[in-house]
Amino acid sequence: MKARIKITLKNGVLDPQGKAIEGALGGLGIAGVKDVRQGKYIEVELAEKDEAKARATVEKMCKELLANLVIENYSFELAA
Amino acid sequence: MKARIKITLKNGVLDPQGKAIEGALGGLGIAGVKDVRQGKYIEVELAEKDEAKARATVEKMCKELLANLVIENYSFELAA
Amino acid sequence: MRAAVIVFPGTNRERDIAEAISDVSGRPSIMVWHGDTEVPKSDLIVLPGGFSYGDYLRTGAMAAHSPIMRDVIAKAKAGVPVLGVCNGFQTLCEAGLLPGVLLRNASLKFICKDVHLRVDNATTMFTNRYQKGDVAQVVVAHGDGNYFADTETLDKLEAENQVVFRYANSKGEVNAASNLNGSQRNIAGIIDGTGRILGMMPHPENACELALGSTDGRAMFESIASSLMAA
Amino acid sequence: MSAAKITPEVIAAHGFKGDEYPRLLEILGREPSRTELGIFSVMWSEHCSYKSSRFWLKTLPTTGKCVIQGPGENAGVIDIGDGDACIFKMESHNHPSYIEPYQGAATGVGGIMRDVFTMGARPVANLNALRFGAPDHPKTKHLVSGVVAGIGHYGNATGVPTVGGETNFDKAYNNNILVNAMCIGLAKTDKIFYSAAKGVGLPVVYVGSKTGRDGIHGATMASAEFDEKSSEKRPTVQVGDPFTEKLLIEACLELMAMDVIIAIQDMGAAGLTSSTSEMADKGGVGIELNLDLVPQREPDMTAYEMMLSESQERMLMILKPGSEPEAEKVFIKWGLDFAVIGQTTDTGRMIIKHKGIVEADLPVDKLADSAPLYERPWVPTPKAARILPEWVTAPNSNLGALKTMMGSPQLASRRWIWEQYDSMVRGDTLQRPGGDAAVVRVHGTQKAIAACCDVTPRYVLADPAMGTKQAVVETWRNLICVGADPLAITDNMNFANPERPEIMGQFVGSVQGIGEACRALDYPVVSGNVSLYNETQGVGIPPTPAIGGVGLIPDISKTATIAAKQSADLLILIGREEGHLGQSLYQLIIAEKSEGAPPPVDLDDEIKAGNLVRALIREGKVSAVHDCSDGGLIVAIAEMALAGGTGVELYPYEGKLPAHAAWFGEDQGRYVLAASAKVAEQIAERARLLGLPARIVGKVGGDALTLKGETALPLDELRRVHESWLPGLMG
Ligand SMILES: Nc1ncnc2c1ncn2[C@@H]1O[C@H](COP(=O)(O)OP(=O)(O)O)[C@@H](O)[C@H]1O
Ligand SMILES: [Mg+2]
Repeated sequence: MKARIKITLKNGVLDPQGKAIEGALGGLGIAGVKDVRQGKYIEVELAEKDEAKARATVEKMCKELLANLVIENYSFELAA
Repeated sequence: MKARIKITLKNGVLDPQGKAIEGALGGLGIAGVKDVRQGKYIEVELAEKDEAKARATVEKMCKELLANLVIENYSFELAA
Repeated sequence: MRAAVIVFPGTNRERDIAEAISDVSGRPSIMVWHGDTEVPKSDLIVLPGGFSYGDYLRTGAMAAHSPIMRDVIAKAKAGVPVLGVCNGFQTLCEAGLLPGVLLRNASLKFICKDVHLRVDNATTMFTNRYQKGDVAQVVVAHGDGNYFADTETLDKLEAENQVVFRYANSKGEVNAASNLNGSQRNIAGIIDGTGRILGMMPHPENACELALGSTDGRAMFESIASSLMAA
Repeated sequence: MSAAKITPEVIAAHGFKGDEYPRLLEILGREPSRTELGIFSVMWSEHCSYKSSRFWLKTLPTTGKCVIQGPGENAGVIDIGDGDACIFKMESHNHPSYIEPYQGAATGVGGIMRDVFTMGARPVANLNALRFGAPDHPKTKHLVSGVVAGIGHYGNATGVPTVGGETNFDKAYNNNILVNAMCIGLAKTDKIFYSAAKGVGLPVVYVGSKTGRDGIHGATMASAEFDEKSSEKRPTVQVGDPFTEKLLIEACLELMAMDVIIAIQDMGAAGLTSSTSEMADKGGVGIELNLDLVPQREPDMTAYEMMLSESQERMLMILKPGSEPEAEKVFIKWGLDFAVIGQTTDTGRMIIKHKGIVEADLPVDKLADSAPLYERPWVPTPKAARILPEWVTAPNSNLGALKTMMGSPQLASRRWIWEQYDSMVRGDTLQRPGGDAAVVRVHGTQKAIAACCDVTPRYVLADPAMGTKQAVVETWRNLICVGADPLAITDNMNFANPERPEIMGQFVGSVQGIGEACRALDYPVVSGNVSLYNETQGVGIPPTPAIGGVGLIPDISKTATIAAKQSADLLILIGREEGHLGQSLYQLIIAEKSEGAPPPVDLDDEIKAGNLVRALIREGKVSAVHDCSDGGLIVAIAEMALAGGTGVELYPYEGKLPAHAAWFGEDQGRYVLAASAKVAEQIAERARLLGLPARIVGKVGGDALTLKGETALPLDELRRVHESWLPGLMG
């Protein structure tokens, strides 16, 4: 199966990247941008065919490696 | 409106982060991982209420700044 | 020779390179603020090293879209020589003035150390004081120096003799062991088709006096000065 | 004022202990508001008030001919001649780095850099002293990679070279790592900025990043003993933005050149609270803030949150009235927030208004100096007996033991760490990491600053006074080794829970050790930092007083490195040999014991040897210099060989000590010098005239370390074990 994982900063955690991008967009003459937050998007190909098992595996990898739970949240979808 | 933008590496572009994650997952004893690709996930808050106009703006920011079309693809959804 | 050094927010090696140039040219460089819209009249435009815009999003991406870059691109197209070092190289690629892109180092770690470069093209205005095959010891200091381009582009670069520097060992051997950041074909520096725009990751400006460990970078600034004097 | 009830739980949650809260009621003559309670809780935290350590810190020598500003300001300032000043300080970010290694370490570097440039200095060098747990502890790898990446990225991105430091691995730090960051800056002696807000009716200006809810209670957390619950404190971790810091450095230095600043101070621990109260108190004025004007990152922030926020990259300034517009221009140019948020008053009170309500109304003087002062009970650390050389078994082979030790966690190369640091930016780094001390040229001059960090915790644990004396002396020696005049130190006192008399005894001994050494060496303490409660569930760290030494090299053409390159040169050992193996690395690694007293320090001998070595360097008589520290003579020689890329023939030891005690003993006050045969004899003679023993211990050359009767140790073999351990651990 394939897992599509989004990792985003928790609310209230400073996002220097997003802030800088916001500024740069202004410089490009793109107006009306109120807020930018940058996160990660990770695609993982799993050999596992069983959805429940796959879900458990992805949970584990998010918790233990992909997301820094001190400042980040994660969410994911599974697709065949 | 809010734009949820995914930026992914084109096929054939090597992905040091993805490779490293793959290796680390093995180290965590998480088996059955066939491939990992790391991209970006960017959320942009727009003042714009009109969907078509918003879409045009996001297209522009992706092409001109958020994605490097030499190596990256982008896709996005809009939500109110 | 009068050089214009572009200063972006987050640039940090502007003084290093400005002084390396003035030491050989005898003329102080003009520092140009990223917010300006025009580069003052100059014989050489320099994009220095550093972390422009914090290296956020992609290294060099935001610098490439800053106001001053529109004029840098215009002047480059009009034939004014441009030198991009480290973050400057990344910016030139993002601006489309040079092909390819610089990805995260294969190790995913920032690397600061002495490396050896093999000079593969000593006919350019930036390198004519070297001999082809010379080995130069210079410092690298980057987290994103992993040069990537598709095979066609790479083949074309090689065919047109546009690969100027490659990572090598002290004997000048170019191999996997001397490829410190995963760059395709050990590429450390390239030049554009016109021969007037050069980008490189290592820092020749920090290799111009023995007190800093090497003088091998000096020939590069002498090349530029003499080429521009002659011109 | 917000009339939220102040329950005993609330009081405890704010870290008030014993009679502290009653004392607060007495000062105010009423119950505090929530905001006032928060303000006092951070001001009275160990971190801000030094309530357990102040009494003893007062005894340190802080004056000397080179001292312009000792402890008490944001950083110490010394005179390095020609109108130049050197400004430096070391500070800990231990607990935050354990909780979130990357951000914790990064913000530690950012904080110490602000302490330095807030005084008008351009930061020119960073160093760091790191203590991690056992290499095989499950968390160690994660902590090392996060801390090193965080320190590296912050320094690299701000364009300040990271040039030195030290790193230890020891299971005693498993649950309490130490991350101490040091920053050195340069300024002109007539252009130094202080934090006293002198004058009434002056604008109080906020610059830098917006204020968010970052690190609320960070200051109280930074001095709260760890427990399982501390993971709940995680959301208080601050995130650093080196990009903004870089802009802030440039903007502040640009403004400082304009002569409009009356006082300036960074917002460190306890953010707005400590910066406002300290500036007002030092200036002897009152201060009034309108929090509606504070640039805010998040909606609906309360006065309590804004006063306690530890958002990074923020500064507070008192400007000359009328200068606001030109000052604002500078910050706009650099894309930073600029806001006038209040003014100084003659009321002597700190008044905090928010949305038209007075959230706090406090007496500035009491806020700043009514903090509790504890003379905590202490017991002296029992003296350990001296271990005689004979008691420690000899190795089968000295070179074999050397090889084992050079590949050990204690001595293996730290290259994996410092190659992640940009040590070359600004083009003045004359000696990078890898030597005894880093050397950074004062740009455009012939002089240079030398700097290093040192402490040997196992010595301090065995004898706090002697072990700390040794730490001070080792920095002094490392500075001598590059040909510098050692000038002054900063200290970072990392200890466990001071409420335990034996821990307080370690602290007291340590302070006495610093005092004794600094007085004798005319090497004053100009800044420092104390980190207590480095303890988890009753298990504390070994006493770890990290010392940062700074010296001046008057002429960069007269300096030395540890690299032995000159083939046929002889190696001369200067200094007394007692074969002291107690608490030595040999004992720890080969005999697997950690016993006895640490090597004694003889300050008179240190001075004699140091002055001689520096003279020899400046006369150009020596081709390489290294002091003997961890691992003793043979390790010093091995490090010189590796640095120079040459072999060394070791001359068999023929004295009265057991040979392994001569090779591995950690006697202090010793240097190994390389010089031509002819000069070597003169050097030995000059040492003897000073009453210092000296002998030829080896000869430079070949491609192996050799010792008669033992199998040779090829240099690349030695290099392999020395360089492979840390990459192996982290790989
Ligand atoms: N965390 C670190 N950052 C930068 N340099 C370091 C670090 N740890 C060790 N080093 C460098 O490694 C070398 C050896 O350190 P150390 O053994 O403490 O030297 P010494 O024994 O002379 O005090 C020094 O040059 C030091 O600067
Ligand atoms: Mg030393």
